[in-house]
Amino acid sequence: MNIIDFLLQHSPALIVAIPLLGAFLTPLISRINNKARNIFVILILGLTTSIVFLLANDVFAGNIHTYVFGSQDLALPIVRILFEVDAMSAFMAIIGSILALVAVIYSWAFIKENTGLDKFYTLILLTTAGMFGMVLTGDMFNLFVFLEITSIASCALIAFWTNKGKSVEAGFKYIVISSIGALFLLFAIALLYGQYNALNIATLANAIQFSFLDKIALVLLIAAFAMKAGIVPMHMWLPDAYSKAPASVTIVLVGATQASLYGVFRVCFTLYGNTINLSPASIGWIIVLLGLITMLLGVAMALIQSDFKRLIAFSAVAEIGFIFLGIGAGLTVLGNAEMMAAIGIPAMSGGVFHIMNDALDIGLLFLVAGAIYYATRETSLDKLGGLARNMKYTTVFFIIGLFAVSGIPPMNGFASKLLIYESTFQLNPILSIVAILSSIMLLAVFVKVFHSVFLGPSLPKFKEVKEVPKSMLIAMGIIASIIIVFGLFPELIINNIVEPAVSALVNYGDYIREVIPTFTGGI
Amino acid sequence: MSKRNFAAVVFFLVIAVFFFFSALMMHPFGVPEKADMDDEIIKGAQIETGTNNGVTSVVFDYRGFDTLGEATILFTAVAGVIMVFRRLKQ
Amino acid sequence: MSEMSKIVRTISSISFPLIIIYGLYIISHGHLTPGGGFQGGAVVASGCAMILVAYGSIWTIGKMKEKNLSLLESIGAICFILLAIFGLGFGAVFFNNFLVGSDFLFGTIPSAGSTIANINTGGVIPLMNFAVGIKVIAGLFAIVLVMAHASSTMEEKK
Amino acid sequence: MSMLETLLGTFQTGSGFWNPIVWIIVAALVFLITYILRGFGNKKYKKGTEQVKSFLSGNPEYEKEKMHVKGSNLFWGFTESLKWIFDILHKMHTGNISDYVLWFVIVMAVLFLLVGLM
Amino acid sequence: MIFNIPFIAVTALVLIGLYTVIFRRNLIKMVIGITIIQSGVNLFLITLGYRENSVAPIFTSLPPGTIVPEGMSFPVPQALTLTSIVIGVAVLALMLSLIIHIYRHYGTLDAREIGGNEE
Repeated sequence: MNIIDFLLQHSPALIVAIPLLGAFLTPLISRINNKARNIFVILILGLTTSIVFLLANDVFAGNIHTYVFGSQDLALPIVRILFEVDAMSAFMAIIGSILALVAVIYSWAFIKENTGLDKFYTLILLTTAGMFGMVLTGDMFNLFVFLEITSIASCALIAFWTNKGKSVEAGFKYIVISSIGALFLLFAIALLYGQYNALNIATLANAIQFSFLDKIALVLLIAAFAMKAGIVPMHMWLPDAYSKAPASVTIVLVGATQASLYGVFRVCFTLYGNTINLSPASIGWIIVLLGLITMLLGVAMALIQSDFKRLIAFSAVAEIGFIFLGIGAGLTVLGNAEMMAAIGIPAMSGGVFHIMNDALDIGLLFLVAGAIYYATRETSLDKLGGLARNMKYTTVFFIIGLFAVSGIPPMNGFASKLLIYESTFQLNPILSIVAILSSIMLLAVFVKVFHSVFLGPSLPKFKEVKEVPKSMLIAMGIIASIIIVFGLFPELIINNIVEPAVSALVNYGDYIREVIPTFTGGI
Repeated sequence: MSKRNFAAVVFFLVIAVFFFFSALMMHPFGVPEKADMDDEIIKGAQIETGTNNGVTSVVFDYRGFDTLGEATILFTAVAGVIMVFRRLKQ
Repeated sequence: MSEMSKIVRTISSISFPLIIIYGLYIISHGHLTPGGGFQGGAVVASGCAMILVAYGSIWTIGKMKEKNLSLLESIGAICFILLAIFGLGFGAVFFNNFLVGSDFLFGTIPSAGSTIANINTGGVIPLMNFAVGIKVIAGLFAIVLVMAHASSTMEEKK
Repeated sequence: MSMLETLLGTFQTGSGFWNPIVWIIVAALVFLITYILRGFGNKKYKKGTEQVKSFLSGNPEYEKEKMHVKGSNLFWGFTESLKWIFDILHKMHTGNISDYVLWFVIVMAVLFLLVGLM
Repeated sequence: MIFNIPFIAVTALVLIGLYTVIFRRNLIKMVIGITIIQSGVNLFLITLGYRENSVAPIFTSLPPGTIVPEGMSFPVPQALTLTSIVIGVAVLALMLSLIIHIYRHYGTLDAREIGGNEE
């Protein structure tokens, strides 16, 4: 048995276990010196990323991986914790690994002057491990545990600059919001457990009856995950947290937020997939409406911000609205084969592709904001100006991010938004009109940023501003190059990565049949 | 009573009503409807894991990965508290 | 916080070893009687917290740095995850209880039904109990110590 | 060859197609044409003469730092005309944690009424 | 046979905690409310695992005449509750340490005063 097969067989466990082991080892390593610690963390994340790509390469070929902890075989009823990896999980894991790796590379220079760096890197690794666990697990309670790991670690990271009152306040808001959301999530899990005496997602999905208690549990799950994902009107913690955290933490937070998005979709499509369209009030339309509100309010608030990072945070809220619109449109036609083929599949591939694009674009913009803060110690748009003279590379990266986030060809944002517009137009023209409107306003927002930060005369207090160090440029360059590649070859990405994830969401029957062979249902 | 508190009370009552209904609709206390998973665990606790304590067998063997996550959460909290109270460079 | 009166200090230093022994008993019999690593660790950590209250945070932090405590905690966590990875090595999956049935340490399997307590059972579970116990002792005591020290330094600033 | 086709393939959306390579070629052509047209402009422009100076109806020219339009002054007309909307949005965003939790409760209640009752 | 009283108690605990978080200004009281929700959820989990006149799932010197497994309460909810309690401790520690810092910076614990909206 060669090493590749061994890694592939155990990859679902290794992807979570290696960052955890690295996190436990970091305090020991950092007693040697700082450089050794940074290299160690980058190596751990690089190893994890390679295993993620190995697993994803196998999962996108169409076979679902299951991994039972503590036992060789998968005996019914499921008493042990089960990891189940389908294409959607692998897709989210790829996003998380890229973001974490970039964040660590960026932190090398960005965070160097601060104290307490060993704990910082430990918490970064723990957040990444929690993200991976959330997207890979097949067990509801395990999902809750990893959600809590992600929340606590990222809360401590948000409050990293404890000498600023606003950062500590943002961290406190985040921990309050996330712990309350997680508690109601646990309440819903307990409701399901009390009815069906099972915690495994596939077993629950097989047994679920959509009784009154199931409806209560569904509402609790959707509300809790949506609050963690920053859906309007539960988004208020998001601008505080994103804008007050260090930039290299914010990009990890984006990944954590999207793991919660994954939770919404996993609950709607897999856990309740068989029964969700029994409810007279279509859950799909509720999610679409939430997406519309999120888009409009996000861009409207972003338009009047005067703080760089807060503005990007509000546009991140708007981007999440696009994802909800696309995938909710797919959920409305779930179970209806020809409508799904006509409308659902394009809309959902747009939405799923936009998850990746949102992570990359918003991440790049936050890194640029962090670079400007690093160079000028200033984030207010009214005090900045004329920086394009001093920071050329950063300006180029910002232009790339601007084009990508506002959906201007040939960047990656355009392809996914085009898919969403066309398919939702067939569903209802108003949806695509609102989407296009908010996309235009997003462009206006970032044109404002571009003018007031980079253009204009060189201000006297920024005369001796230098370009940021190499590691930050490398980190931004990685994301920018991925954005350009995705923009130039959308066909490649859609066919090889996005379509499998969409079909994994739509054909929820395969996910359940992998554990319960007698399950009938699914497309 | 301010407008905010009035709206809060209204929505809070809505939630309260639904929660009480769900509490009433639960299975009667003490007679769970299904027990297949837990019966499996109780039967297998001694043979498979060799422990007399069923709860420990669940905590450390059947759901050991949850326990790893739990230990990780405690580790995370300690790291976070020590980091929050670290000595800042002046 | 400052140290308390001599009576309190004497009584706490007398009862401290008893608390430690009780916690270690709960940890080591976790696979036989109610209890386990978390519960026993909490007991021991509360004993340490009693010493902290009695002698004051400045004295205690002079005796025990929180740096060493976090180091001890990482060691416990590493032991725990290494036991899981050993499961991968010997039993071919994570968290495989590879010691059960072996004639090695803790290997015997108790007879089904009601039995008398036999400490030599449970496979890796007692070892995991000890690892988690170390981890919980160090972790909870580190939290209490750091917060007490921070609040005391805050009072000095006022 | 098939790899090249997948790379350059036009990607079919539900009711249309999109090919960034073609878009880039067209954009380059348009840029070229505009550049050529620009070349036809007359060459009267001279550096360092009065032509460079901006003429503010006889008033002296401000120094550059004052001329830079700040971030919050952009889109002034837009925000001013939609002031009522933005005031409502401002009222929504109180930085108070209890209000954040209250919004969560409101959303939960609405979803309960929508899903639970029907 | 006490009908559904435990579940109603759970609901009451969760609602009391939610009320505290929404209607109290003091941050410490909000944290207390969160812990009340936590204990409500823990109580819910542990009540789910009870069978009528059953003993704890521990085989060491069982009371004679116990039917296995019907005579034993569920072990899984107890394990879940243990995990949830430890999670609660971790969250509580982090919240309190953040509150200490907030008090250092703002000199108050009133939620409406610390959270001034900034745009």
